[in-house]
Amino acid sequence: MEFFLGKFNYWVYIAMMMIGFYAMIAKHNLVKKIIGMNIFQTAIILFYVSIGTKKGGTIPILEGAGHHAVAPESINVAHYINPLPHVLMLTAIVVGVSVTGVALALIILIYKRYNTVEEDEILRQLS
Amino acid sequence: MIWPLDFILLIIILILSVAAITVRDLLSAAIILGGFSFMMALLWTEMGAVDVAITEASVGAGVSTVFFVAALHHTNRRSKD
Amino acid sequence: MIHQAPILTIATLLLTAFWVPIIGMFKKESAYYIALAAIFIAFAAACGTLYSVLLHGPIHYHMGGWPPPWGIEFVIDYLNAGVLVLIALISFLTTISAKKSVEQEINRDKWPAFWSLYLLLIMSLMGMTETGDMFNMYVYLEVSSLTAYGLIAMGEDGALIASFNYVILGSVGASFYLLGVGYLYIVTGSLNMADLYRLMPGLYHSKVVFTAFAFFMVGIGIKMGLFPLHVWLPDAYTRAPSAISALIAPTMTKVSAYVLFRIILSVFHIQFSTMIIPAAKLLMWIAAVGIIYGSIMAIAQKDIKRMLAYSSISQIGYIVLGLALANRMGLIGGALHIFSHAFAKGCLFMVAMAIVYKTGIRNIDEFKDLNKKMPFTMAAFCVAALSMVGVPPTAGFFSKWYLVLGTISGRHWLMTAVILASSLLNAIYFFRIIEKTYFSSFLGGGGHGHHKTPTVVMTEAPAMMVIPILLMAVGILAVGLFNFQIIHHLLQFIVPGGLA
Amino acid sequence: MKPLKLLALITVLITAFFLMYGVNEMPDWGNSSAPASTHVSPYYIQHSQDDTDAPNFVSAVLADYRGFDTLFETTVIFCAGMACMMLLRKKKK
Amino acid sequence: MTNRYENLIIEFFCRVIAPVVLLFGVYIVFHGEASPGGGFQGGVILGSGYIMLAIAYGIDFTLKRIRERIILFLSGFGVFIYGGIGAACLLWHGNFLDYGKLPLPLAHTNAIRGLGIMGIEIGVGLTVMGVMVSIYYDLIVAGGNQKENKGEVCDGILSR
Amino acid sequence: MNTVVSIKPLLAVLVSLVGAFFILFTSSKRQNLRESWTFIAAFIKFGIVLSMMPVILHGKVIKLTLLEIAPGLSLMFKVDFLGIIFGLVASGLWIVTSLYSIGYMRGLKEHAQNRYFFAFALCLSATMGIAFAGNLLTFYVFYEMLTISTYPLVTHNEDEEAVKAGRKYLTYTLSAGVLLLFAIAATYLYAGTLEFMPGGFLNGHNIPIGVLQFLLVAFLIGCGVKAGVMPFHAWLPSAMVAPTPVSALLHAVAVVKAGVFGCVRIIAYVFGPVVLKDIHMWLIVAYFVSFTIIVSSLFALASDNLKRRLAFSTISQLSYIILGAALLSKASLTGSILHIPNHAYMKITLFFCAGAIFVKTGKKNISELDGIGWQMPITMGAFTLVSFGMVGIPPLCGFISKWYLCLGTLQAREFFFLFVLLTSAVLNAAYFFPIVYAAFFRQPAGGRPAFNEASLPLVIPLSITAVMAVIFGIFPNFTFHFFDLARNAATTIIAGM
Repeated sequence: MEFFLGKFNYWVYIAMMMIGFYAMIAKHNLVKKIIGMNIFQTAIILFYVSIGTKKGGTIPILEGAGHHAVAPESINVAHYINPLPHVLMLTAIVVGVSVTGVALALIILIYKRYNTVEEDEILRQLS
Repeated sequence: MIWPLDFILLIIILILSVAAITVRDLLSAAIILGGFSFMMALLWTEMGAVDVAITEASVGAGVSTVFFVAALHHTNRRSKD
Repeated sequence: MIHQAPILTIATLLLTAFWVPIIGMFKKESAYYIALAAIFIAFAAACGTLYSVLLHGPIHYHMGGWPPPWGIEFVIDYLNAGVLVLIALISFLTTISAKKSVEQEINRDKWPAFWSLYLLLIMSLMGMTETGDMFNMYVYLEVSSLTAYGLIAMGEDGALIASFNYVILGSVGASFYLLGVGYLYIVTGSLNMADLYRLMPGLYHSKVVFTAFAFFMVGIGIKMGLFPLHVWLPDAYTRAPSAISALIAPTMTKVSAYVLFRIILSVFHIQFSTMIIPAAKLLMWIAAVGIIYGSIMAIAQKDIKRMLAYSSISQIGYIVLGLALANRMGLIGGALHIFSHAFAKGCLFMVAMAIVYKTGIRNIDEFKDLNKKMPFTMAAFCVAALSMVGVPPTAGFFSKWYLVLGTISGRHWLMTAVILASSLLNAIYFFRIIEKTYFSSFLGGGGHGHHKTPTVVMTEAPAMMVIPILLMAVGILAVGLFNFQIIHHLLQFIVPGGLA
Repeated sequence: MKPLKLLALITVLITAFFLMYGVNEMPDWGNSSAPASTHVSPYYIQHSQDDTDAPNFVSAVLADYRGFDTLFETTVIFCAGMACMMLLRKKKK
Repeated sequence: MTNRYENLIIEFFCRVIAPVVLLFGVYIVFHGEASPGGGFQGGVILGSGYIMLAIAYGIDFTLKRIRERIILFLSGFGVFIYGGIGAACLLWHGNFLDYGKLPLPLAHTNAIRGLGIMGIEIGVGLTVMGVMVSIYYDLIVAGGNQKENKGEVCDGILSR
Repeated sequence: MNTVVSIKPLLAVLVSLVGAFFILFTSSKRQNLRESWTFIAAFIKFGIVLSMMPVILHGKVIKLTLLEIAPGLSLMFKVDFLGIIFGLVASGLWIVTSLYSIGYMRGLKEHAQNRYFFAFALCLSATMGIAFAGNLLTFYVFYEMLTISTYPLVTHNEDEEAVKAGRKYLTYTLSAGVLLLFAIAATYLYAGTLEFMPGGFLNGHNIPIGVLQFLLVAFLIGCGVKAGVMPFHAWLPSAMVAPTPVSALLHAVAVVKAGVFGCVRIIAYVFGPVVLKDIHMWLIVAYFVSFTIIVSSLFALASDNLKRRLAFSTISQLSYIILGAALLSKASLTGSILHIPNHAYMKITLFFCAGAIFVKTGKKNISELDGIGWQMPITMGAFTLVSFGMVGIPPLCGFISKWYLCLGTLQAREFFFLFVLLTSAVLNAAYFFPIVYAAFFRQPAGGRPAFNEASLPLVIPLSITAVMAVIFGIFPNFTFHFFDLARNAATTIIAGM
């Protein structure tokens, strides 16, 4: 049970990612694929954020700081959660929304051209 | 970090993600995806990743959903699967 | 200023790319010239980088002055200095020849955005070669994918579907890469390649590292069109605008192949993929199947761009095979093949672009008498085709030579057979075209060749298009003849110590 | 179930298996002595105020230590904007 | 337009809330150093303010306030600010993005770096805002005639 | 062994390469200019090669290292006894063939003459490269270049038959090239060097016998395909669709000779007599080519098309050369090397005759040749003269090389091969003499035709080569010192210098 609970976040992220992945490769509807892609990327973000957590850690903003220097040694590292994965994930989120935007633009054009967003129908029209 | 809240949120998120890909109405799916992102943002606030949470709330739940709706405006909102 | 050369390659393209659409709002034609100038400066900077590397050894450039592993660094050693110049040179030549084709195929309103994305694509490819940080690599991967999605979608009918498939697969690939980075980060806490290389030996038996490796392979495999993950590639190359095919075919997959080299050689140690897990063996078989599959599929195609696309799949197999052989000759052969194939495939796609531009012909069966219409273009085609087949003294021969040496010294006889058989298969589909073009004047006409000489007027593509094509052909020969110099100054350093 | 979907399901399950295989050996969730929290990131937490005058570590890392990433992240957005514009925008009549 | 009053409510609500949203966005951009937020988040919020206007009043109305060319200019110029600050460091013998080398009249390097961060956050914010509005505009117009879209996004979808 | 460094071998290769591009870029309307390029290149080349001969004859070796390709491996030229013979033959005959080509191509108003002369010059460059190659890699580079540059010549007619023949040619030669590449790569890995040495360089590397046997087979198939050794000969008769000067070039000068030359190089300069005897392969090779000698003669007997008959005759004669090399005795090596020039001069004459007949009368088959000797006495006279030489009747040059081959079989104490050689001579007589008989002693249906010789550009070359064939029979050392060169080559090989 400890084994299960200790990594619960990881199990959930795997489950979520697989849901997204399945939607991406198995669904015929192009919009559904994009929804799957969003879920997929969000799962990765969940994974990264989970890396950064520390039990008993607080948000990564220095407490009680104005604009004055603080001696590096006086800061307790274990008190703050790891900021690096958060930084990486900001990038990933932004990338995700960019790809979504482009993909939706493509979907609109595909709909205008083929009058459907179902992949099998498009393939039937192409062949 | 509050463990029970964490678990509940994760379960809700799983349910929402399954819902988002199974619902046949694409508009509903997009809205569910927005809800999913919002729950995600909550989860991350709860985990201490405030910057990610803000971004996810504004991007995932906000702009992304708007994009979906805008795209669905031009296409078909019904899906076969 | 020479020590700033690595960043100038990126910064020039980047800062120009933002102004291209803004200036393009007022004058559409200027977009191209601005882009060309930027690419030329980037090319010069790339040459400066290479020069500096050759003189002073590898460059470590710290972004923002933060030393690694805290900051991001550019690491330019011998291999990627070479690849950098290769990418810059090929994109420069492609850009020169692409002008007319783009003007023909792309709506005038879209030129500024087009050239902006084009610059960003080249920029991201250069960034991928230079960076020494795993996550930075991901960002470049995404920039290159995103620009490619847009550019490919500008092509003919069917490009939309091709691009959409690429969106799906490309984001799966990038996400897998990101997962791999995350898995490495969770056990090492670092994102810097050199740092990871230092930390890695202690973690060889970790399952996490193994999983990370698998995800890297799949992620980059998708990006480079490695055999079972290639499904996006043929459609994308076929349907994209000719200029874009000519740009991405020689550069994008090659850069991805370079990334694969980087990850196997200088993030994981080569011993990891040969001794700890049987990755090299698996890759070798995948590459072999890919080589044969790509060649056979290429034979079955009628559309020249699609044929070249399948041929790319086959050639990527060569590069991966060289890497998977994991011995001195194999690695050198694989790395040299990046160069030789980039030139050959670039030349071939540029020829296809010129043909499509001038005649609109895509079907190989209609190539009859094309040699009389476009003699210079077809001459370059022949040189490139011979390089693909591996006829000396073209570049293709020498990379094949090292690969064969690699397979023999590793006692992989079956792989030797695969390489040799594939060069025969290559010969089949290239000589088919040459035969159609040059030697079928009297086919089907019934008459014998002695009496009538068909009068076909020469309608060569514009000089702006032909000269880069010919330069590429010269490049193929130059890489072939001076391959020892390339190996001696650049490629021999990739072979890790202690490798036979 | 159609064969294609079955194939997809199998792919998904294989991937899931790999992921779980890897997760098994990972440090537990929230473990503050895991390498991820001890190798590089302590420097950021300790020095960011000193180096960059930004108490928000995320901002400091995002905009300074790893500012180069962020530059390209912004570029990604710009690319998306350009791509959408190129694909969809038509000249006004 | 299914219900005139419903639309009225939306319009009124947006008119009230949009300035607040924009102000909040600006706050997030500028206060990113010390509190959660920064260029991205602020930029997205700024963008969504305009998108909100566009949803309520139609895209034409919004374009009167922020013109198409301005959007394009902002999205390009924002990144250029970022890259330009980075490249400017080269002139003072720093590495790329080494803000500490910029010759600003401040006593400490860290203060200069702080200003540098501020500068690039502004750049990021501008770009993100511009691009978000631009993508929304492209998606909603999608090459068609833009006159017909006034406030009918949801109506159009729901009636189908 | 003294070595001289000289740029001459490179010049000999380059002169026709450069000439080729001059030809290509000359307007196809200015025929005279174009063909003068050919002649200029041909004469310069011949001069260069000839100027190297005295040096070689004094027992020196000309060496030139061009580009290093891999550690210890470079593009290298090395002119030795064997190489200079081949070089002399090829460059000398190019002049004659060029003259003949002009007559033939203009006589038939052929299309695409630019391409034709371009490919021809390229072909000669490659041949020169093969002759002067100093190591296996250089050899391979030019060998493949020869393959590719001959392809447009084979397919010259551009009709269905030609295209098919071209495909067949490429299939055979490229497959062989691939095999050769493999063998060269493996040799490099095992021996660490690829440089040709008289007497072989594979000695003393402790290579397992099985590997050596396998390598020899790969090498000999790789080169044997071009040499038309049975059962890899099928491309050669179908390549007969090419214009006759091409056939002459293919069969007498460049391509098949390159294959044979390669076989000799491999037997004598890569493996060497010692290794070849150690691995028990020399007799197997000899039996193998003996089979070719006999069977292809039988094929020649059965074919009615004149060029086809000549093609099978070539296959048979080439195998003489390989047989001589495989017997590994001094006399047989001398005979075998001497047969390279001798056969070249004889066979080219025969092809020239066939071409002249075709240009003049349009006849291709032997059964149509009744009485043609009276119509074209010079042509058929040369044909008759040379066919005596092919059979091995003195005082023609064919006799000398056959004599040494027979001596060689006796030296090697393998009397079976003496029998083979003699049988083959009888068969040669059996397929050549009926042609001569028909030409001079049989009345055609319409009565004896009047004198109507082919044009001068056709007749002069074939007369020259026929006369040369006689001169070499009487004075084997005439001008070119073929005999001395061949004997020296054989001596160095046996001595393993």
